[in-house]
Amino acid sequence: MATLDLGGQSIEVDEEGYLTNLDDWSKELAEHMATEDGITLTEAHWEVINFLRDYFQKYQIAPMIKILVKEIGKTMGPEKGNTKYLYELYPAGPAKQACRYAGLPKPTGCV
Amino acid sequence: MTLRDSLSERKENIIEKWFERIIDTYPPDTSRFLKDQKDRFANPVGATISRGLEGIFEEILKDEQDQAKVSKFIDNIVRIRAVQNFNPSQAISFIFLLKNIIRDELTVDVLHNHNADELLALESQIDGLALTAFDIFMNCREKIYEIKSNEAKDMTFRLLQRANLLKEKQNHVADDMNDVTQ
Amino acid sequence: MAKLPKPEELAKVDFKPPKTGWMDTPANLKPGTFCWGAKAKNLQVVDFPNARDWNPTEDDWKLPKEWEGTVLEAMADRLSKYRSFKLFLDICVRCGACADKCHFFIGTGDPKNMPVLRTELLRSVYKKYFTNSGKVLGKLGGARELTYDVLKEWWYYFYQCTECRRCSVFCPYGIDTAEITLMAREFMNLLGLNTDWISGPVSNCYTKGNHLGLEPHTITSSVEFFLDDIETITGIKVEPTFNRKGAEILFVTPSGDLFADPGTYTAMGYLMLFHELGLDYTWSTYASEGGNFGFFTSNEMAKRLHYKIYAEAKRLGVKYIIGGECGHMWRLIHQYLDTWHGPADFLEVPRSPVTGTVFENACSTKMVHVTEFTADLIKNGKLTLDPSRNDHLKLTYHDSCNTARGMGLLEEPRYVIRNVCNHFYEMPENTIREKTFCCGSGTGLNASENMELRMQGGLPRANAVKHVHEKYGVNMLANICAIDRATLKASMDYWVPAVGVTGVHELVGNAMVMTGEKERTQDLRLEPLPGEEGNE
Amino acid sequence: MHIAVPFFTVIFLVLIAYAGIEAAHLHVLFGIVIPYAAFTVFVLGFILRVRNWGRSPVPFRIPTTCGQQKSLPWIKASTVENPSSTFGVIVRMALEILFFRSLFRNLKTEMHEDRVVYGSAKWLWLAGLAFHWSFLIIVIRHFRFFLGDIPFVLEMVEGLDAFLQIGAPLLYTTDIIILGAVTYLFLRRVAIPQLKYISLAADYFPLFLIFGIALSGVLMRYFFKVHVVGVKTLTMGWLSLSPVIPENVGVIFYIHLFLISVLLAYFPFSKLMHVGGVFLSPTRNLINNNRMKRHVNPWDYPVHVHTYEEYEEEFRDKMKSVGLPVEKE
Repeated sequence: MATLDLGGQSIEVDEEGYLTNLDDWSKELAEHMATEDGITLTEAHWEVINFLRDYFQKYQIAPMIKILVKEIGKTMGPEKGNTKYLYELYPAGPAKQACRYAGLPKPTGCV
Repeated sequence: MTLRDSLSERKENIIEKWFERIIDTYPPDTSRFLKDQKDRFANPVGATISRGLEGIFEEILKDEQDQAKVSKFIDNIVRIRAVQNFNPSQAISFIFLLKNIIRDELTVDVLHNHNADELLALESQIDGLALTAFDIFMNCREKIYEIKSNEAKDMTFRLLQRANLLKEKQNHVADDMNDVTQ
Repeated sequence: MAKLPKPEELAKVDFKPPKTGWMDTPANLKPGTFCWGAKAKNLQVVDFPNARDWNPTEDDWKLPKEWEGTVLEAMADRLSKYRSFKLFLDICVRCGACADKCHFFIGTGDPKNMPVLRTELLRSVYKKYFTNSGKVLGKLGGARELTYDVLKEWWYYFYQCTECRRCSVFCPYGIDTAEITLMAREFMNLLGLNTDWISGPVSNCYTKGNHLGLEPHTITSSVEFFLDDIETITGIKVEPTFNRKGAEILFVTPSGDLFADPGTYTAMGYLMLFHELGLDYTWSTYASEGGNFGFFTSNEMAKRLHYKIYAEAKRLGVKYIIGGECGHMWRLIHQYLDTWHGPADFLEVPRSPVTGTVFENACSTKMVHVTEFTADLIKNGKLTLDPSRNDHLKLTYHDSCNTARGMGLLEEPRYVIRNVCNHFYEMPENTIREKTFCCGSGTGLNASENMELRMQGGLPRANAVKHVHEKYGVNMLANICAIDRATLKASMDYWVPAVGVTGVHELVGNAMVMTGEKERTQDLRLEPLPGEEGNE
Repeated sequence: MHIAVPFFTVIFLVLIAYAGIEAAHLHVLFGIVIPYAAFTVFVLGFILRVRNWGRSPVPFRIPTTCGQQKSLPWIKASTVENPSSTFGVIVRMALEILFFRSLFRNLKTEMHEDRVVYGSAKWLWLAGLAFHWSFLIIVIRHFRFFLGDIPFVLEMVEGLDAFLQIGAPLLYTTDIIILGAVTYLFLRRVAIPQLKYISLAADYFPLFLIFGIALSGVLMRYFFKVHVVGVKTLTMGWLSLSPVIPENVGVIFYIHLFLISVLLAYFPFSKLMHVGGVFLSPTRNLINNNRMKRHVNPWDYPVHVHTYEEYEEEFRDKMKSVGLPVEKE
């Protein structure tokens, strides 16, 4: 099992860097992951991460992007409800990068 | 007689040898299948290689090569080798094989016709093809990694574009996507 | 100066052909060609043995003690339970007719991907322990012991078979490698040797009702999302029901259609069609999966997962069931469901409420394929169709292995396609219908970590698509399978980037003129319809 | 190794028979005891083997469908390739067994670069068919040795077989065909690397053995001219269960007979049992009427399932929150 080192504490992640145990998530961890990718998390980033975590809390799955875009638009104003905005925040792709920071698992099955 | 004339004359011979040598880079059990199965749908690997080589060679024979065409033929071959557990040097080495074959075939002609300079030019040209092949190989591998790493996202990729359609022009997104994937 | 290798040498490096016979050539797990091992938590959910986290690339696979005994015992058991298994191990004459029929052999060139040899991997062990000739003659008789290396080889190659049954079509005795792979996977599952990509959906499907793990409120919210889009496109508000008792029909489809593109557009197509017909039907959040990744582990697990379809039909008191577009779902419904959970005598023989057609061919199972249902509607003139709305598409059709070779559903989807699209071109004859090539990612091989394998296995199919793309300008590949929709997209993206992937009912949704709809300017993907491109 | 061992085994078998007759004069052993024993092993072995397969049930109906299913009345169903009736299955099996339908599928002419190309598998189909049919005809011809009066049908078969009217005794075409076909089937295994890779001793042994049998038969008929009346005395003697060893039957006959005995005894334990197995293949001999008629699995057993009640128990609040109906409030 791969692990991720955070302040002396080692946290299990799977083969692709997703958290094995979703309870291991913390704000520090998200910041740590982002730093490794060369990103400083701003308030705007946190809005998305929080949305993802809320969504996951509610549905136990990462949202489809179309939902993410639409919902962000609804809650944070239409000027933020577009892909470009999300891409500026998460250059490696909001679904992938933001989900990883938010501690969400990757989906499996016929997807 | 120019070098190109000699090449033209021995076209079939050269292509055949070239094909055989490439096929020999596969295990023997496989190579026989690749050589013998002529149905291009039952044997896409063999058929693609054989058509590709012919296409590339045809272009070499011309005075003015159509770069796009050559790239297309190389692409077809390299695209397959890029997912077949070859490392980069192995995957594109097939281009260099052509040099050897041409030397073997045409040394006598070249000496006789005094067109060594043409041979050198041709070899440089083949080197150029190898560079093209390398670019293509890298593109293919990047594509694989892109598909790989994006599959989770991919389930939403088109939606991303689509959601954006409401706001902006589509090619914007495409550009953005290129920026982040390359 | 060091001597540089010649191109010929370079080309051969690391690709040494096996000098030894196949028996003495252990499997070499190449990166990109296998899936991650199953996680402990997913195996625990369904009480599978030897649940633990493990990594296939490590030497120690953390096998249970005396695993050889477990395998051999299970093999004896299955030999006594399945004639197919016993017979197919005994009667192969190794004529080689199957050798070049497998998409994995064609794409990888790995001799162990020839169906005959894939089976021989297991047959050799069978011979050693269950036949006199094998016991006496040993290697000479094609027999070998079950060792750690052999087991690893099984794991590697039996998770490189998509159970597509193409080889079986060409075998003079009908030997079906799928039957062998199914058994091999059963044995390996007794040792906890599954893959993450299969065990995850299995565990999800068991507890939550579907592979993706969509919970009831997630399903409704996802469908609501589609309804918004349908309203945007057509101006019509569609109002489907969920878990409704007393509906006439239960509709079951793979969950991929509810949460993954382009399956979601197919789901929109169903919603629009059923609305337009005014069908008295319901979705179920419990029986929310038609597919069955359990089938990729063991017969028993498959049976456990498919239980909920009839159970839910009974609870809701429906008359019969319509099944959506899915490949292996239909092999199981057609060839297994009734045997597992029938007789479904609490249901009625399906009769289309729109046309009055009685589906005699489903009189026992009471499940109708949605393309059978729709083909009947079109034949009876019950739908107003405007195929020109699909004029921007030049289509070809990919037969899913399971509906083609495990059912024979060949003409129904074609009939539907021909009626909703104006431009339809078949791929070469050797690559369609019963000879169709697998997408390369069936039986739970559609992960991302084995992408190279998927691309190699998908090459024969993609190559045929490429042919019609170049010849006729085909730009869309239709199919009736959720795995196809999910995986052919990646395959097209790599091999024929100009070709998209669609379900058949997405095309129906586009072409169908709905009562009271506004003038459509967008297709189901919210892209402008032909002729509307400038009006953005 | 896989080729040499079976090859020398067959040579060795020939030598045994030769030595047994010429040196040890074991005529009774080779002419009576071994043939009886081999025949018994063959019959019993064959029956037991088929019974053994028959003992394993067919839990699921899993035909490989190779054509359009029977569904809506206006869609033309493929009644043989995807049979929905017993008759369809019979025709499908007959085509399979008599004409090797599935192997024939390989036989597609292809356009390749504007040239018509035949798949190499055509040769497999042709050689397979030639081999099996000539084998059958030769077996039928041998009935002459076991029948008092030769029935007309048999004479007709012999007549057709000898239609070339060459030589004396007349040359049987099947003799040539079987030697040619076996040779082809052997060369194919050696020449095609894929096949060589998958071939085992068990694949070469029957080929060598059958070649030996056919060759000894040919030598006996055309070259060494065995005393036919003597042979018939022996064969009829077997039938009457009071066999006598005739005089003056050459050693070549005993070699031929011994190789046949080995083949018979080997048969039930080998892949040659495909002769019986092909009839039992569940992907071919079942009707594709799964949705019309329930198939019963004799060893079916109940399994653990996740019931709706358990499901609702876990998700009730979530279901209620979006207005889904629930059983228990």
